[in-house]
Amino acid sequence: MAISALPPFNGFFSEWLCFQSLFSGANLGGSLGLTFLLSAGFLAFTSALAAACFVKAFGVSFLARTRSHEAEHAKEAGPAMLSGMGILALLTLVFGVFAGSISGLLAKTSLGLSSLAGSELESVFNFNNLQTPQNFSAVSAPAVFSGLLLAIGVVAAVIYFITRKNKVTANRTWDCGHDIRQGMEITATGFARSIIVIFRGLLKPTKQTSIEYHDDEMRYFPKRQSIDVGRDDVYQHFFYIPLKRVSYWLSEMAKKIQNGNVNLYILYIFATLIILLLITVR
Amino acid sequence: MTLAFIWTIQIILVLGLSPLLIGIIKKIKARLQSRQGINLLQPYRDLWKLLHKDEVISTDASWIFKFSPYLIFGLTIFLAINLPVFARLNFPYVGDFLLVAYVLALGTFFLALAGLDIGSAFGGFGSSREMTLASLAEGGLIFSFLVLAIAAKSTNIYAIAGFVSQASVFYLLPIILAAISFVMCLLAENSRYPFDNPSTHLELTMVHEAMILEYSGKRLALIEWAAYNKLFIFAALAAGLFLPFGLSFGAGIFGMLIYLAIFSLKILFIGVLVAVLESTLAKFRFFRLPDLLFTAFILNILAIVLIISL
Amino acid sequence: MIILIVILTLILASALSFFLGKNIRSLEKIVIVSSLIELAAAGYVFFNFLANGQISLAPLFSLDALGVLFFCLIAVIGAAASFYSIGYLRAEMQKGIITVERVNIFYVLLHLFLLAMFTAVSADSPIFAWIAIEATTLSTAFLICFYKKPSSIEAAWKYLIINSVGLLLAFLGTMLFIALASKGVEAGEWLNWQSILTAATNFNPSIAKVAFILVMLGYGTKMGLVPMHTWLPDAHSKAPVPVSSLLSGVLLSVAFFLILRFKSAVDLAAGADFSQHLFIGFGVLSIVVSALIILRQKNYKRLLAYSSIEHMGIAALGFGFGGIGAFAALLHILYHGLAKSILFLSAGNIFLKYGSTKIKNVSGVLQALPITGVLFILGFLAIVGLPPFGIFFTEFYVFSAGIKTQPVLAGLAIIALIFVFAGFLKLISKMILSKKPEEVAVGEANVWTYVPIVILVIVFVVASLFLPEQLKTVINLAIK
Amino acid sequence: MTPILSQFSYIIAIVVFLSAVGFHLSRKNINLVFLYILQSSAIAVLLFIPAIQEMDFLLLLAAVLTLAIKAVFAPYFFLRLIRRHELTFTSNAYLSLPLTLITLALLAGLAYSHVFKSFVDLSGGNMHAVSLAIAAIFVSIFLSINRRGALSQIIGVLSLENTIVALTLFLGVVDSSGLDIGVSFDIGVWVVIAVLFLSMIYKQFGSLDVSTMKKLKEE
Repeated sequence: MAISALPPFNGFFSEWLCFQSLFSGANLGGSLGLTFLLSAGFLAFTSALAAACFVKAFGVSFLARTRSHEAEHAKEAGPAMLSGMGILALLTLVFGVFAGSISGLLAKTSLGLSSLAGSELESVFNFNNLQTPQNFSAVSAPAVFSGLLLAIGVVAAVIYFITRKNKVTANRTWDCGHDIRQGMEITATGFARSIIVIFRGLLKPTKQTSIEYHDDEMRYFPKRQSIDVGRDDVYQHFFYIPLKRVSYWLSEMAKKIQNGNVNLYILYIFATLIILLLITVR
Repeated sequence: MTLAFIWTIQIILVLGLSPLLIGIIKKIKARLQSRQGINLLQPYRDLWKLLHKDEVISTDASWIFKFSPYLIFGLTIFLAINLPVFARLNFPYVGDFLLVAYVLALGTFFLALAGLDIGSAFGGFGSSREMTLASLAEGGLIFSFLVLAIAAKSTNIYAIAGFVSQASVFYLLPIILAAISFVMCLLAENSRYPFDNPSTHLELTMVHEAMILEYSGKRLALIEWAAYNKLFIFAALAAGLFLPFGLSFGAGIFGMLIYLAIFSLKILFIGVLVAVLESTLAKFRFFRLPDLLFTAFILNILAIVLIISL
Repeated sequence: MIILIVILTLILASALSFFLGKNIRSLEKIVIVSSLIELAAAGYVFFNFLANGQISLAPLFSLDALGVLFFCLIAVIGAAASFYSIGYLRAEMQKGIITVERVNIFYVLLHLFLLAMFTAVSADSPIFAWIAIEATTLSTAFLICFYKKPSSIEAAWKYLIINSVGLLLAFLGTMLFIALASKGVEAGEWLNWQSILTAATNFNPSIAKVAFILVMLGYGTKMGLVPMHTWLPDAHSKAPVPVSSLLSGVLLSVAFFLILRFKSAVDLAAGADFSQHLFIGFGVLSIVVSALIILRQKNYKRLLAYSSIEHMGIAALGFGFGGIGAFAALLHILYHGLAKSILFLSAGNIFLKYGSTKIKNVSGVLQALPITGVLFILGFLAIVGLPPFGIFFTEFYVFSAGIKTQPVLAGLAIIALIFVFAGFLKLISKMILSKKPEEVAVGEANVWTYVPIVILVIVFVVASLFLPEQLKTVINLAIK
Repeated sequence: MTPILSQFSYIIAIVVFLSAVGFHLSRKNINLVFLYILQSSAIAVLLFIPAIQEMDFLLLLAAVLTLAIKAVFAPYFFLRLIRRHELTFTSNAYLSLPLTLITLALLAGLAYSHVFKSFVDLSGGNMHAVSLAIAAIFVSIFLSINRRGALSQIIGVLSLENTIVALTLFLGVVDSSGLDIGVSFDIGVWVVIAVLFLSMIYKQFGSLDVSTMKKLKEE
């Protein structure tokens, strides 16, 4: 939750500060302003996509039925490991709630660095509230946290009071009458497939279906059908492979210098001598 | 002290009126299809009935499935505080629009997780579609607020409302553009017509419904009510930010009463607008929705450029 | 007289090993004794120099700061190479590659080679230095065609021809300098470096430029700068390993040493930026071309040869940028000498074990030769310039000096260094870290083959981590 | 440098230059060697003049030594080599005859061009001899580039050395005789090694043609 910038946690407040700086940059006007604007837009999209990605990651791995034999008998990790993660999780909450004072502390670091001298954090931090200059916007971390807690607490109490008479029974998930099998659950690729298709211009997803028939003449009764859904790595395709090709071509060119003929070697020396003489004594 | 008092009014207002708004929308849609339609109080009865029915929870579900309805409903209450119903008071530390957008995202986050939790195919692809739509819509949402924030030089919702009410005519075009994109986001976030059919249970089309398929009893009531509140909050935001007239009347009780009347009129107008939109537009194919949402985002960018160049 | 002692011991050693001929034991004893004397002489010269500045030891010889540095470099690496060659030749004889006379010739020529280099460094007059360098070429010519294979003869032939042409150009250059210097003074007076420097101010600038170009090209061929480097990969990959480690570790730097001697003269005559442009041009050219070839190199000895070209390019670049760059370049030459000989000697062990210099049929060195494998990796870390070793600091200073004046060229050179790193990494991963073929036996050839390398590594680490004070003062003196 | 002497050194320069060009034209190895003898004797004469003028014994010794090494010692080895392996014809050159002549003319033009005009104040009287010697230097370098035969390459290098010594003498550099002896002794050793190499190459490759040695290149 913290990393996909959801409110009570620290992710939200750091993203909030990013947004404020981008917005303050946006009204600089001109092309610079536009770039700030676009980057703010992209930040919004990325944080939302991050949320989608973590829903997928958390949902597919932790929730619903176990998908493999090993997962069936998975045991919880030892206390040491848990406490390690636990402390950090607690920290995200603590940093989230006291975001104001902590960013105040962090602001002091930028004073020391000469390179950052010009950009000291203008935001004003009074008692845990983050506020940008000319009070363009402000948010109070503890207020948000306590508000959420209060609201949920009240709701839980009221609902419990109203419905304490109802019975709660546990039963099988309803799945249009079929019995639930492992295959029913959605997989990570399935989950992300729709986003990949939307951004297909960029990510270039590949889809390859192969059908096997009972007998080849009659193409009506497919015995087995498989769809291979893949996605080649965009960076490798557009950046690293051309780079390798260019450098190998260059080294092929460089190798031609050494082609084994003594006369040519002496010619190199003679040519450099003449060129240098002509250049220097102009 | 008046702050707490106003907040309680707002919360009561939101919780109370939202089912009514849904009733009105359904009624109008039915009328347009020359059907009789349900009577306006039907949503209240549904909620009351659900609250008192027994509940069946799947064996595979974890604590997330059990806990998320409470959280989602609680969020809607928290959001209720931010509504620009009474523009005069501006409590500076809560009403930030980024906070609103991200609290909504928190809601969808848990709803999607709950959908995944039950492990049925419907919940899976429902939450996948919901997350794709939410991620695309969020950009448009934040930027429609941003248009006004830049114009009003502050992101506090009350300040924005105050500014828009006496903005000069030059600001008219950017605000209209922002309004259009805001309506698109409204339809997307609340899974209304062109994005998703709220009442269907057809696997091919449903997004929001798929996730809450497994819920029953009081949890289903909570989630339904939360959905109604969400729609009401969006409508209130639209009313407060984009329909500025009659915001600041006199101070006292009398001023507030008049203003409440105007406010409910505005909400009614938005309800009608949504209903009309729903019955005129056909549902888009899923992979054409991103183009719609990208247009919303570009409209906002256009508006902001206009404002900056002013 | 210290120099005379060293010269005499070397002459004696080569003569003795020539006559002793057959029994190997005595040959090896002579080698050990002579290298120990060299080391002692180097130590004495170094501290003596610190004590009382300029040492003019005999009519023909004089050592200034720069000379002392190179004197010690030759002594250290010469000693290591000769110790190593004892083990190396013993192993080769066991494998039957060479007969006893070859070993005899090897030792005679090795002593002559060291003799020539010592005289070149401590020569007083430019022509005397030129004769010494010519002597190094002649003595190493036969060492390169040590194994009677056609390819080594071809390499030796090219080495001889290209270097003779280069050195004759350098001879012409030195003659022009002497002509300029002796215009004022009457004939027959003994011309040494000092007199050239003093007379340099009233040289005719354009003649001085032409002369310096000739010297630069001449000794540049000996030093392996790019347009004239063509003999270097062949010679170094075909020569026996101790010789090639001496060649690339020391001989290249000695040639560079002579160019530096003339650089101070031409700076006075035609202004400093002329020589700096030349240095930067040659430096960047050699770094870029050698880096490109290293990237796709299939033979590890040739790869090490190209990396010497590249490091000489960096040293030239350092002097081109001047200021801190010059100090760093001098240090770089010392470190490169050490690192390169570590690499070459351990490559020798690999060659003894696998018998081929092609990268593809050598694998699993770490299992087959555990000690050499580790030493080779240390050498790799040093030569590529990773932090714990000295070359990182020197390259860092060279480029920091360069970035201010010539950002584009410095950037280009840094990119080339990345290519070099890639080339070396390919080498290391293919040869050292891969799986060992079964039929290759585990274990070093004999004690002599890895002890000298270990000593070199220790000296290198000591020199790179705690830069001794005296070394710094001597280097500062040298730059003036 | 008295005027008579400058004319005389100009004649010597002509002899040196013509012999250098002659190397390019000659087909047979024997001509090569004879031309080399001619060239080195011209250099020796140049050395004798100052020696006779000042009757300085050391200079005389140096002159005699260079004459002995360059004119007698080296050619003897070459002739012995030629006779032993019957290497009458040198292998052909890269450029055809007219083309080589054109390049030689170009090189001479470069030598006379502005690049070296600054040598005037150094050369005293005989500026022509100096620029002719520079032209001879370029010609001899070109010889070892142009010819495929190993022997002609060695002759090219030796003639380069001769022309450089000629140039230094024309420039009036009279350094100590000791260094002259050193240099000529060095050349003597060089010739011995070169001849040894020639015989090795002949044994290994069967012919003195350098272009056969193409194996050592980047694969």
